[in-house]
Amino acid sequence: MNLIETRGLCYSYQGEKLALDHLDTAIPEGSITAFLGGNGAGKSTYFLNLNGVLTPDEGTVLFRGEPVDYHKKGIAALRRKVGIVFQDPNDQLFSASVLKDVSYGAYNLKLPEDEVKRRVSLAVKQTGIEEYLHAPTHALSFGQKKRVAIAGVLVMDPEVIILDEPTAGLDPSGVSEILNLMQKIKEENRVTFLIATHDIDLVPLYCDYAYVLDHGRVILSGTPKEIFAQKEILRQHHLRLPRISHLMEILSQKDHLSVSPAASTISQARRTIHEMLKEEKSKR
Amino acid sequence: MNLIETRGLCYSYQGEKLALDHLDTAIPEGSITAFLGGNGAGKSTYFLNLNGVLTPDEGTVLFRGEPVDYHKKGIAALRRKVGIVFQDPNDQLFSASVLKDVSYGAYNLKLPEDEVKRRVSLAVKQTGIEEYLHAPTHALSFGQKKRVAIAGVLVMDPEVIILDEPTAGLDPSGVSEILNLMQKIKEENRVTFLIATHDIDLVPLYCDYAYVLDHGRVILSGTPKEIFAQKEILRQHHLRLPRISHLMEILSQKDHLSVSPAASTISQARRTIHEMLKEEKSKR
Amino acid sequence: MNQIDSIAYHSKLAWIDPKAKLCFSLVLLCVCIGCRSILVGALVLLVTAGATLFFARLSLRRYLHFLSIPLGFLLVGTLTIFISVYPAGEKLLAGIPIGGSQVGISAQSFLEGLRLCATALGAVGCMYFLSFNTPMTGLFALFRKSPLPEVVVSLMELIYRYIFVLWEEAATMKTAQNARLGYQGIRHSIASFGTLVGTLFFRAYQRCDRIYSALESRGYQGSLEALQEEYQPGKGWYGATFLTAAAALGIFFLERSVL
Amino acid sequence: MKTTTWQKLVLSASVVLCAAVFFTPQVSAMHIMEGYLQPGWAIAWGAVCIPFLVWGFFSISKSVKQSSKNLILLAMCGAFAFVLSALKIPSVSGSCSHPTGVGLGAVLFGPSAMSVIGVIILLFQALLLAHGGLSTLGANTFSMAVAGPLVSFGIFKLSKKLGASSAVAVFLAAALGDLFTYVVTSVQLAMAHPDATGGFLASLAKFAGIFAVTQIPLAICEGLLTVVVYNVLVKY
Repeated sequence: MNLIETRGLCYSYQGEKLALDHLDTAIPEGSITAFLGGNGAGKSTYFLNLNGVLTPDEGTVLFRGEPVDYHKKGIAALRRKVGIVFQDPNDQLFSASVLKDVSYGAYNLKLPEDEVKRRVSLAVKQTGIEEYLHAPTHALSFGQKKRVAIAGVLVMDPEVIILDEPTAGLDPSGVSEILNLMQKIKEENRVTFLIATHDIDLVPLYCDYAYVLDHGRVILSGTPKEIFAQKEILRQHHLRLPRISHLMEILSQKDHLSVSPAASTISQARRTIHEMLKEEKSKR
Repeated sequence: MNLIETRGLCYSYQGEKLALDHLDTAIPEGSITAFLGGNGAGKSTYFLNLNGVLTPDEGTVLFRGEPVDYHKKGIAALRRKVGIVFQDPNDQLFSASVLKDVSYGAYNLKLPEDEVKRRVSLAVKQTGIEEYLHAPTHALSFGQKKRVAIAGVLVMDPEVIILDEPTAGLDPSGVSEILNLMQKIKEENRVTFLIATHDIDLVPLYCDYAYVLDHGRVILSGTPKEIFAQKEILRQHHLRLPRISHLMEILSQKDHLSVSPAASTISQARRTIHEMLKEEKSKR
Repeated sequence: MNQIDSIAYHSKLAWIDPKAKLCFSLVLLCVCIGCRSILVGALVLLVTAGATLFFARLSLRRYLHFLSIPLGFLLVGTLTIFISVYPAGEKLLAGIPIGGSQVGISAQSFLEGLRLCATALGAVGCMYFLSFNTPMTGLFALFRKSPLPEVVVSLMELIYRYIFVLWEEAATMKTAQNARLGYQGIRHSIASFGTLVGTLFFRAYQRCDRIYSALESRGYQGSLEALQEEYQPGKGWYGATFLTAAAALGIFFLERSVL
Repeated sequence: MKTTTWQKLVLSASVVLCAAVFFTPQVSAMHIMEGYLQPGWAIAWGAVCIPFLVWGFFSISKSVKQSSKNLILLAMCGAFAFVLSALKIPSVSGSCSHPTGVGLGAVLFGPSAMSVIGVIILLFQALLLAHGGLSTLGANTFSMAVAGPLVSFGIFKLSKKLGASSAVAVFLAAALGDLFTYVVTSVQLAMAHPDATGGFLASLAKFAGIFAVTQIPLAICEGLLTVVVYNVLVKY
């Protein structure tokens, strides 16, 4: 079942051209869906519409099949269900106290204090930020701040978490830590993830579905395999293939080897190369 | 000949532990050298020492074999010769107009106006920013700002250009545009480039040499090929192999195929796979 | 810039009830400036400096460095106050005759000046005890429980948080300007600094929108209340306050009865 | 022969001028330091500030009630002003000094909000930078967060009314606001510490003399700077 659907979603910032132009999307529950697209393709605007920070000009957002109610109560409920982790944690962490910042979202839900504390300690544990709970926010590194920002969203017990450029500014080990954290949360909390990223190579590794946006419109959608089969369209919209896919594509199309051009991860590539070798052997 | 050398370079920020710990480096003229390392490895500190924004606590920086003079005049000369393009162009662009910002460095050199104009028009042409020359800087996209920042360094006619995370925050087409621009400048202006990057996959494609830093020390140095042969050491220092190298390494070590594990670009991988296939064929 | 701030978070007293520490430093501060005596000032400085050195794990050299921050003001201010013009012939501790009068310092003024210096340094010791041992977040937690209006406390917390963000931005921008030789000579310096400040403001203004979106997405409706950190009770500090204050007052009365 | 009060004033001022030239580099932040005022004066200046703070508080709560976004805007302004005061600016004598940022704040946000933001900044300056103090918070608030901004704002409005260009108005507002802040500080110090022979006036002359040397160039510097900043902001 689709957890979130948008139908003909339009949004424009004051006096500017359409940032979202009749966007139709469907996000299956329990999936990780990537949103690809150049700078200014409309990814952030789309996310803010899903969370109710922005109200659509036209079209509807459906949550579990129900249209979102944009009155005060409906928006509050939507924000509880859809958490956003922004790209720059400095925009999100408003308090110098890490504990206070993490608890903020739960506190605003007007839960009893015990429940707030329970959720905070759970989120702290899950994101592994115990160590720096007593440090001031400004003394943390970028990657640590990112974790704190994620914990601050987790305490609201959301059904959907949106990560805007989760890997930007992180070193390779930071990248894999954050992405593994995402997978862990997905499994333990049954959360659906939406991520915007420029790092194409991650998509086949971590994502179930992907959308390509440009100028506020959906250009492509489907599984990573389906998306990366459309090399030309991707290039037209400032994207590229994952490097492994690119290699496989060259091997299959230019060199006419019988590898699958759709292999886009290291393990898929390994498998298709083995199959090719087996085939070669059986030929002779 | 080495354009820049450092010997036993030490630097620490006020009252903190060493950010650079006896760093020995040698940068050959006309090369592109990558500096790899996790966040806080000391890359930025190293760059600021090369440019004279920071003065080393200990050790020497040699420019064309001459030790740098850290008096006012020597520093000014050094800054003229070594330009830095910062990671976030917003940190570097101030003026309300692009034209003014590009000319800032040349204007600070107190050159005659004609010369300033000549250099500006050259840099503008080279970086391809004519179109938005009269736009306010804050109206540009991230990739456009990055180009303007590069133009602003070019007008000082530097011998070395340092790019701190040149690809961070750019979409895939933006990444290749900036890197191609770098290669063009390298050839046309005979500039030596130093780049810090988290994007390991670029290193074998664009760089002649690479250094791996951690905790202010040199962990590894050499050509990309030499560096990526040290998989274990890289992992220990928060890095990883390029994805293609990773695939080749698995094929060669786990699957015992006769591909070269040192292939780290698509074309190298293609070549070694072909060789393996030829070998297989000739075996039977 | 954030040296004092970082020391406070690493103090052994960082997680002691801020109220106890505030009481200790404010009461001693009042005693110190109330008495205006050399001995009381010295005693208060000694006690607070000792406590700060011990609990905040500071070396004496670093403490003296911090103590030297207000020294410029102290020196100039005190000289200004106590060097005055006296009629010729009046007995002075030191003086230069100028025209029909003399400029200098009398014994009375000198004593008065010493008294002012001791008081001021004692008071600085009290303030340093507070700021070197109390993370700001602790003070905010205390202010939230006080009758201070909520909006003012929230404003304080936000200002404090974003001081560091903007400071970092400003520092990077200044480095970038320096790298392009932006501060050579006074004219270029003023122009560079001016554009830096303007850009900093503009970026801060733009950041507002993003912070607001991020806060809204977590249910912000004008309030920034959330879970507070828990602090260990600092009952011992009330006792310490009482004892030191009593000793100071004792010295004060003794001194007055002798002099 | 008896010296007249006038002679005393002139002499005090000239002696102090010499001292000031000698000590200029150290007189950077002109916050009255911790413990420098008697309890009476500390309380009195605190009390004088209260009406202004209450006024500022009401204006802030009103604007926050209108939109909760204003709280963030005000906070960013406060953080900005603090950072501005902690940044070192190049000054004429080659040494560094601290712009107060008071002029800019007042011109941009009006003097009422500046009083509350100002007192918060002064508290942080005392605790984080050791500039100023807790017992002198009232006096410093009055000079830097009440009197200075009011004068800046008034001069800005007045010069606009008289038809001055924006640049001139901003320059005058910032420079005179800056100077007035230091005049008030001199008055505060002179009242607390009258001269042994010449009383309040002699003491005032001495302090004003010192500030004349150090602050007039600084005020001009800040004025020029504020114009540059204002121009940048207007262009955005």
